[in-house]
Amino acid sequence: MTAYIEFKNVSKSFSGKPVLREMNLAIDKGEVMFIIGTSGVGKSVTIKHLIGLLRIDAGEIWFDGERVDQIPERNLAPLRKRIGMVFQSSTLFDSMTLAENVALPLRKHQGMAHHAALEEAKRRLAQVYMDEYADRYPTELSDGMRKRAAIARTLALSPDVVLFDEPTTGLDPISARRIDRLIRELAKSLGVTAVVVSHDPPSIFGIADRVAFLYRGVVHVVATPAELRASPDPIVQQFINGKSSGPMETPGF
Amino acid sequence: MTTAIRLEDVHKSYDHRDVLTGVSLDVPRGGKLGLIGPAASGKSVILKLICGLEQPDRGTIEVLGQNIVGKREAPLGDLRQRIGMLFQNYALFDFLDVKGNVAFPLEQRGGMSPDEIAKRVETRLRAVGLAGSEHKLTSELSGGMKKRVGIARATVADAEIVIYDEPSAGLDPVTTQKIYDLLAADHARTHATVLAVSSDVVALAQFVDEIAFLYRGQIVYRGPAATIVDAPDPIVRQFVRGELEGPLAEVRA
Amino acid sequence: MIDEPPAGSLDHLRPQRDEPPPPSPETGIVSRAFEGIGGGAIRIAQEVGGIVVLSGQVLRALVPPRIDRRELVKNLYKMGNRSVPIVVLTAFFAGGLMTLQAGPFVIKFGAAALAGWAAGYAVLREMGPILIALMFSGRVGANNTAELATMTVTEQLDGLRALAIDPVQFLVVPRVIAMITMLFALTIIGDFVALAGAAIVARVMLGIEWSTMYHSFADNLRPYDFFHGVYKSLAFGGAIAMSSCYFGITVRGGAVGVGRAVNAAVVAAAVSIMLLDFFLTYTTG
Amino acid sequence: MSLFRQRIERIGTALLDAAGAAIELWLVYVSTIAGILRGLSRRRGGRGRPRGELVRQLFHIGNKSLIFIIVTLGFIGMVMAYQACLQISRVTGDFSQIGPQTLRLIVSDFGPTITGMMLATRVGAGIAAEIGSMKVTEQVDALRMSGVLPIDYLVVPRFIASIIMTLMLTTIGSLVMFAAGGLTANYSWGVNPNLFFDLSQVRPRHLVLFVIKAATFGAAIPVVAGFCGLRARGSSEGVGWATTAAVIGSSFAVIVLDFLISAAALFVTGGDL
Repeated sequence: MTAYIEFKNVSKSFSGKPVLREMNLAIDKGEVMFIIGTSGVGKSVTIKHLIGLLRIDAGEIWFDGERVDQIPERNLAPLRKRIGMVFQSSTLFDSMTLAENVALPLRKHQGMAHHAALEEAKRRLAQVYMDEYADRYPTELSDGMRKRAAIARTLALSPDVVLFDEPTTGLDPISARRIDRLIRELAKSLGVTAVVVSHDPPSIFGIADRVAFLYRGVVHVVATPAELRASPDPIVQQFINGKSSGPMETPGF
Repeated sequence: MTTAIRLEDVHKSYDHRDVLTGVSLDVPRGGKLGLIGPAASGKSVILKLICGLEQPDRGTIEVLGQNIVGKREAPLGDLRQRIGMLFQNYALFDFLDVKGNVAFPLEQRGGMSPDEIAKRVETRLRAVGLAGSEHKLTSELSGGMKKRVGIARATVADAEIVIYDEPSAGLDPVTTQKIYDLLAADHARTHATVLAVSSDVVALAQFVDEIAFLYRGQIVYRGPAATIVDAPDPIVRQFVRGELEGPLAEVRA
Repeated sequence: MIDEPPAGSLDHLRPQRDEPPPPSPETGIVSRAFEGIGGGAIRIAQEVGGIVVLSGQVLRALVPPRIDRRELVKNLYKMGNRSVPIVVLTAFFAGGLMTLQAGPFVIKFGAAALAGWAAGYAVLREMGPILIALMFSGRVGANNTAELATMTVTEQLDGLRALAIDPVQFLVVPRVIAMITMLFALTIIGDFVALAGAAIVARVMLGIEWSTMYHSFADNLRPYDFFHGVYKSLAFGGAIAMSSCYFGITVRGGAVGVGRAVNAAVVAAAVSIMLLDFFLTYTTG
Repeated sequence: MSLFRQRIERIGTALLDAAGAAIELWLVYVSTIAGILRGLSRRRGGRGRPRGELVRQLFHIGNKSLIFIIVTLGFIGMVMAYQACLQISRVTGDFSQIGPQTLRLIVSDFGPTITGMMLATRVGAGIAAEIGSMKVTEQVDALRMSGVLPIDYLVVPRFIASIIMTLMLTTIGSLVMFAAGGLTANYSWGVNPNLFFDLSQVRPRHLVLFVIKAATFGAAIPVVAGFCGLRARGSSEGVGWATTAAVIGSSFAVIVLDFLISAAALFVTGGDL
């Protein structure tokens, strides 16, 4: 029986450069799984395969007992309603207010009239403590607030899984911790499985149930944060303590 | 002349939004000052004002003993040649290759023969570990490599002041540490005055001597970098530790 | 971060746009020239192929019309509101220019009656629709490309697909319809403004009475001259809309890519306007 | 505040912005000329001016636009001749004057104007896109950090290259337009080529107008496009704005300049054009 989400021998390369080399990863239902590693190792690439934004070269991807990596683009709608994604650049529409942004999926998929969708959108924004900014435009807000609104929009379709692509990168310490607390809260209260790509130690050791350490195209180690900290592996230790000297290769450097 | 940079009651606003409301700051010659603060608090604006890339609405700015407020572009140009700057999104010239980018400041300053320039560029590229990629175009480089080309270009002309705008933005802890090792090596070699802006306070604190905290358009605290985590000012402490509860208000762009 | 190319439903639209490998030095000048032309021709063929595929997708989304009404209304307003001033000014100058060209004729042969015919005819059938289409392509087409390209570069298109909303149907279809409708309406308005411009310049610069110009228009110009120009603007609108949206959503690379996409879109629009104009004039003259 | 006052204020600010922009545009033009003089006067060892950039721009503006100009002007030449023949056949049926009059029109106005409009689209958008993306990615600030004046480095080479290339492309374009027109007139209306290709109507003053218009358009396009590029703000949407503004600005400059030059010529020659 496969796990809730499972990558089996997944390989992917870009213009000849191999990024994933027969990588395996299993994620259980309801847990907060972090995928960590240095910049340029292919963390974001991994989760984009789950909802067909990228196509793998070889291997299989399973979700809830069903193989998903071969579904053609036009039939991906049902899967994308069950797996939501929050991008690093929060991808809100600058021409719409926050409420209109969140109302968009409600209008398109739940057939809600515009006003009903706006009301529901305000309730969703309240979940992320952003209801007082419902009528503001994204460009008027800080990165941290835009990120929370993007999370509200992704949750509008009540997905079973939410993928986060480096949610705290580029945010100042306070906004970053606010996003962490929000991810943890939503995962536990809504029973949503959260898959978070990150290289931000306070996030990793703050809210992760389990951590998958991606290195040289494979999952080097999967462990709880405590196990990770105690891990004898020199590469893991170098990453956690952010040491520049050590055996670790940094493709992004 | 003991201070390399001196700002006195500097005001700056954009489309009637006050960004700087009376900033006074000085950086001792050969010193290393870090500048931190919430998102969109005007950190990058201060850097642009110091280079004369923008003019303040009010207040005086003295760089290397010269008052730069109200100066025309040409004399400012000569002063800027004594300042090296690493831009936040690299600002590498996309019409030149790596070697061309690093040689550019020397070519424009004049007074050096082509092969003298070539030799100097060669040593700089080797120092940042890019010896083999002289002829690569900027579009072929990873984030970390672009950062290193930017550092080489900022320090090739042995500028008396070097300014780093978010040197570790978006990089993982290990790559970040490798970048800061390069910055430290450069400072040891040239003893230039350093001013660095960053939202990654932990990594910054290990590199600079002192840290100033910019909040609501003014410098509200300045103290030694080593003890920034338990700074006497509660707002600074809350910001550096990333605690959610505390006096620091929700910041809006 | 690896700058991996956004893929998915738009992948087959996106030809390999990176520069073909530079020809090896040994090959002679002539063969290198041919390689250049060949390479260029292939790239153009790929882009035209991509536009045709996108047009197919737009038509498929139109057959059972599933258009987002709010997005359509928003675009109609934005495109119309933004282009009226520039189109009116262009049309006025077009009319004036045509009269200026006809001026020497009039003064030499004293045939004032000809002025109305020469200016009006050229404006209604050719100069009006073409100049208005070119300005519309510059004002609205380029802006639309820039907007879509910015949305693609900042992952907003991928964001839409992650919300199970098809970007072609939600973003492209309303904009195509809005552009075709708007150019059609603006050409009609523009034609009248151009005739007014012609009359004013004739009166001011060449001293031709209003009544002479009016009769000259009324007697020599046929209704078909007006319709000929206006229905051509429908074809121009389609060409501008398709090339504008295509280069918008298939952009690659950051800010530099956006600039290149807008440049390609306006060039493609200009060339297709000229080709369509010749083809339609020739077949339905 | 009443809606009426609000509207007036909006128009007022729009006018003020337009006036401000016009002044700034004029300053860009003046500093471009100053940049050329600076470049010529003291050879600062090539400092402040890019080596080989002029040749690169000549290729970039000229060669890359050649096919575009030939195609567009060829087709518009054919269409103009076809329409003219169609209308003449309706009125007098005397095709003898078609060729010479068309050539006079092309040389004195249509050649430079339509080539200018096409280059405004192609070259205007290209320059604004390039300089705009350099501005939003802070490369312009990086230039200034090395003591380089952005207008000297970016606008001047494009300015010179554009004038040279616009003159050449206008000549080629006009020839193609006339030839294509002649072929169409012959092919579909049987107009005898000897009748069509007759240079009698073209007088020296037409050629002077041709050169003045082509050179003026060639100068205006890079100045307007460079101005828009240097004003780009924000990130990729800033580049989009700059490119759009450049296409409109330079096309509009071509139309207005053409109108002014044509009107002045009409005035100077007392209508004997």
